[in-house]
Amino acid sequence: MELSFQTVMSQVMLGLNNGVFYAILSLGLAVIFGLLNIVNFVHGALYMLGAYVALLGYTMLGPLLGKPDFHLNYWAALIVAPLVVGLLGVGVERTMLRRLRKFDHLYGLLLTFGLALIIQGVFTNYFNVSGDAYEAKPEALNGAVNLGFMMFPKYRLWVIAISLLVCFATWFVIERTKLGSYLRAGTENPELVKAFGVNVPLMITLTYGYGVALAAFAGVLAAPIYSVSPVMGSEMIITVFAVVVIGGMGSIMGSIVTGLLLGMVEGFTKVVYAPASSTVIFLIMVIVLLVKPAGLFGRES
Amino acid sequence: MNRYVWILLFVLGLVAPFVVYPVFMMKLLCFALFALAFNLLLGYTGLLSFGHAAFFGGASYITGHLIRNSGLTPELGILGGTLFAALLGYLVGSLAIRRQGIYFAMVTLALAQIVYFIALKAPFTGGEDGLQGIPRGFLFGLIDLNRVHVVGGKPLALNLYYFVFAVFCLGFWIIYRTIHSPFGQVLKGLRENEPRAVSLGYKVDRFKLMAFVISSAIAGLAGATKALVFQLASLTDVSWHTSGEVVLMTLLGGVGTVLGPLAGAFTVVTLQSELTSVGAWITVIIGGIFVICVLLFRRGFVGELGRLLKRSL
Amino acid sequence: MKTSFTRATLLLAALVGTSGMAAAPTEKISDGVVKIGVLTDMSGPYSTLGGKGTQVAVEMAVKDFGGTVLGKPIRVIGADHQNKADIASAKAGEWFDNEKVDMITGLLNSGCALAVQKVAGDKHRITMNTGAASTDLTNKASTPYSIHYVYDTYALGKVTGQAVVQTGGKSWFFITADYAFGQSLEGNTTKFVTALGGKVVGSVRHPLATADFSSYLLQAQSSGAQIIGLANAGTDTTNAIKQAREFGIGQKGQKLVGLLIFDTDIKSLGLNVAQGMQFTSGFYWDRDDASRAFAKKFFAIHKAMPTMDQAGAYSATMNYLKAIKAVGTDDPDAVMAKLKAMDISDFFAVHGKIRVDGRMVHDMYLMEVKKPSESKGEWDLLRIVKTVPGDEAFMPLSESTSPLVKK
Amino acid sequence: MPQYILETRKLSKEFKGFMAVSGLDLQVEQGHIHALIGPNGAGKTTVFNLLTKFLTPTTGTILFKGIDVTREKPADIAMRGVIRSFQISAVFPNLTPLENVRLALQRATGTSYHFWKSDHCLHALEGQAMALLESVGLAEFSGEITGELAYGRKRALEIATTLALEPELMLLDEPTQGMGVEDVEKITALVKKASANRTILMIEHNLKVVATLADRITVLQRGAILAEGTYAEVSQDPRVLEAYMGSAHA
Repeated sequence: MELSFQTVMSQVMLGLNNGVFYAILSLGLAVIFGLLNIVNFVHGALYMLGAYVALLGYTMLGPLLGKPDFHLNYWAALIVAPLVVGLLGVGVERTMLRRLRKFDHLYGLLLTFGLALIIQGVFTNYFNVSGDAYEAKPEALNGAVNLGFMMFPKYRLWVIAISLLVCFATWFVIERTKLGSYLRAGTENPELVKAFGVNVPLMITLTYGYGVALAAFAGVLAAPIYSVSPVMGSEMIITVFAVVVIGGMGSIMGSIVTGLLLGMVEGFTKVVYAPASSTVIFLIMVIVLLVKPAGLFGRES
Repeated sequence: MNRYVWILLFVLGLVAPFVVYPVFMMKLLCFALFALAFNLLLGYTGLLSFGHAAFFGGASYITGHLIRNSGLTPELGILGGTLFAALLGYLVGSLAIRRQGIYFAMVTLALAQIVYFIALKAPFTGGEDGLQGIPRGFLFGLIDLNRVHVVGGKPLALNLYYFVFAVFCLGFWIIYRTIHSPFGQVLKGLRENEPRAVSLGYKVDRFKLMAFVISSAIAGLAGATKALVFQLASLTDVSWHTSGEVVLMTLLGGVGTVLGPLAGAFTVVTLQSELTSVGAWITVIIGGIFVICVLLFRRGFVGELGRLLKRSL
Repeated sequence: MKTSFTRATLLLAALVGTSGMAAAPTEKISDGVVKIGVLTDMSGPYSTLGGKGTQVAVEMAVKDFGGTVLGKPIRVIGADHQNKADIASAKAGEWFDNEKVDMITGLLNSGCALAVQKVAGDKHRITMNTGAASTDLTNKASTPYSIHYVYDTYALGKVTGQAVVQTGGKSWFFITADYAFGQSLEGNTTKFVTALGGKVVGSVRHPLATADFSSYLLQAQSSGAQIIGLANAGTDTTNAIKQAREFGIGQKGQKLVGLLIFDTDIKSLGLNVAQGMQFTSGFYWDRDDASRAFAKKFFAIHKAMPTMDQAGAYSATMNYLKAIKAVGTDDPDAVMAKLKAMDISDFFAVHGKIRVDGRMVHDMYLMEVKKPSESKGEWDLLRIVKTVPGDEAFMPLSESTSPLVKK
Repeated sequence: MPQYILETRKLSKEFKGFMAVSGLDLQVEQGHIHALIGPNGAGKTTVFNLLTKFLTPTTGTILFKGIDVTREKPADIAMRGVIRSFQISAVFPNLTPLENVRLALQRATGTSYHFWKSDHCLHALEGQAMALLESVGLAEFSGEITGELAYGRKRALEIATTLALEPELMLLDEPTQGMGVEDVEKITALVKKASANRTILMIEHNLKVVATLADRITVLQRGAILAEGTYAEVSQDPRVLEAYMGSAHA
């Protein structure tokens, strides 16, 4: 396939589309790693859970409540799913992760790995592994827009726009506001921040909740594009880890920019040598870590 | 540790095929050896490799290829696979030891993913069907590893079993010796306090790399033997799930104990084999074990037992 | 671990001097029971189209047969091979050696199927594969004890490829899963497409379990090919179809063709998305009265209509038991000889015949997905466009590389 | 002209625009106990890290016995006989004190890469290790778990481990930090004892210890030398009094 302007631009758009998913998921991981020093392996499973909240809210919630005509619509799911998953995250942090804080962060990784297996296993038991369609895509987002070089589905444009908005809003809050400065200070010197009268444990809990809510949000965004399946997260998580590591663990802007960039790199690989498209990110990761040990945007310690 | 415990374990190993299904027992020995090799790094050097499947599975492919397509005898095939794993370990190790902690784990994971990709694409690996139908052949050209003895009406592959048991004992002995050697003492030191080990004049990178190579070679030995037992090498063996499984085995049994990986491998392999009728619940059960283990007994079975008995096992 | 330790020591004593294979069984039914093992993917990506449903079908067959054969009981056991060849091979070996399993069916996933078929061949036990697609199973990997019952990549590629070219789909672009199964499907289809004067203008190989197909679809679109052939399976196929619809690909001029699709995939896509697609299947529940009757009974238990794998497992079990009854023993050699001599005609197969290489040859069907307006029920998804006789659909013996075929 | 065992010339270290150490010319005389003092953030520990190569200097050279060692690696420096301690106790917590010391003694045996040998061959070192533990008063604790020892004993163990390597130059980073009066006296005596036939460069906050032990004192401020001399000279220096001692003496 020759690389015409049209091809390049189309692939840039598709790459961006994949990239925003990486960005929003790796952003959540970066926030959690930055504050809790935990490699949150369960992130992929919570992304899947977000998609399922949307799906089940649409298909099963009504009958469950005795009102068969009730469907949780897409817009409501965008709010409800992150809330549900965020609350679950709060529970996990309160009951389990908190108890591991004084141990090697290896244990946090292993615990969340176990949680991921549990969630994925439960859903595999009750739902179709080959995936179910989420039919609640809003009318307004149906159809495609002519971008000049390609017809691009409206829904994907919306995904790109809202994801970028959420990513940069998160970045702004953490890097540019007082709340964010407490968060950052809380990671480096919890005692000092406590002295300012800030409830540090609560702050940590809420941060974890927010991080996983981001994953659920991405899950809802993904539901109308991909099949909603119990394994959708486990396929994603390893790649997203690589994104976080390349960006520099804990770096907010790093994870956003790297997510977008790698989405595009992957997109181009699909054109040049498609079989390597799921491996190319790991190759980049090895190279980056050898040249820049702390990742592209990480600080050397 | 008590000599009688060793003798008991050895005798158990000898009579096992008459009690337990031999193929199951051989799988167990292979995974136990794999976990032992992994534990040399995690437990005795303090390095978490998240890509050890690359050595296990890589050796398994090379051994399969050598025996099936180059007509080598089984012991030479296994030797070839082990050497390959050692070489691969040297390459991966030299890159990974330049980083620490979670980055170390991530570099090993990334390199293992690349090995996975090669295993998928290389012409001799059979893609996702795997390298099938590896002949077991004649050990040293003399002993037929396919020979089946019928005992009490049951066909038992005893030649193969005792060969695998011997390989296991050899691997176990190498690991045990390494842990309890002057070299092992330095490894423990750098696990405990790396800067201090440096300030005492130890070139820690060399020690780490050597430990990495020994660990990957023994992981390779385990994978190579497994290829002979199952007569196949498959993508599962090089996938990151297998890397995760060996972490689970080690953690469950007890990181940094000699017998822990054995106990952990025993538990996980038994669960996998006994729970084949519960469908996806197996994932839930294994996940649950992870969680309980991390929350309640981080030292693992053997580690907790050792604490109760106040001795290192 | 099921035997006690004392028994083990006795066995150890008995070991002295014993060697070689066991003597041929003197009784008609070895061990006084016929055991059928269902070894398949019960939790992974293929569990919807096989999985528990396959075991349900086998249990139904045993019940319908009467629960006993030659006066001895029939037992069914099931296990999940988790799509891992080593687990499959170990489980099969254990079943044969310890559980005295006589026949294994199911075996979705070619890697597992090849491994189990090898173990079974070495131990002289029967496998009746209803799930895997690889043509290797009846070629270089075939054994005197292996049967490939439902479909393979050759038949899928041939039936679909020829039908599409004959109706004008001359130029093809393949979106292929980058593994042996996908490549074999693409290769087989290409052969028949080019033989009829069609041409392949391009192809792209994607990694297994790809979430986003839009890049590949766009490449297919700009290739200008009339037909976009999906040489993949499961989630990969459904995602590709869904996203094609999203980008408006496959509606004007270009047409999407799936090479391996199960009813359950169409169910998960919905008719809205899948309508008009063509593919090949070895079975459809709504084919005739016999198939409908079976499907109704199956649905009552499993809450889903049978796929070709599940229906095939019923048929395989039933015919295996019939063969035992006919020859009066469960001796594998005698049963295999009978199975290869029988005519297999039931709700599943029409004019079925098991060839010397283990290939069960039966009619295959070119299916088309109905429009939503044509569907009269939840499972009213497909129509049979064309019935292709088995001898035309499957690889002829003359092309076979099976060691069992004398040339 | 006195003989310098260690010398730095225009040694500087910059962290992202901040000069932690700038143009340091430090001379340590053979056989001295040389103290490095200064207020928090003066760059003392950074100097140690530069001398032992845990950090790479931005500019400048380091000479050990007249040889340029600026580009060498941490382990190389240690091999030359420069052994350091750390600000927080540097022990191997899950090994016994005996094993801690033995690990240091082991290096000289040249068997450290021998993974095929039994560690029984290390038993030969145990007499020597016990003697060292004895000398720091830890003989009765030789079989305990080091991590469970009291803080002062850990510091003592650290000195024993360091001594095991027969260093020509010992670098001690705040050996008495966080100790009670009694422990401070013990450690002071220990350092004095250890100083026989060797040179010691120490960072120390406790001026009483410095006054007792140091032959020569260098006062650092903002990464540069503020004053240098004997305790008597330095303590009379008005700049030092102003910057540092005024408050400390009060």
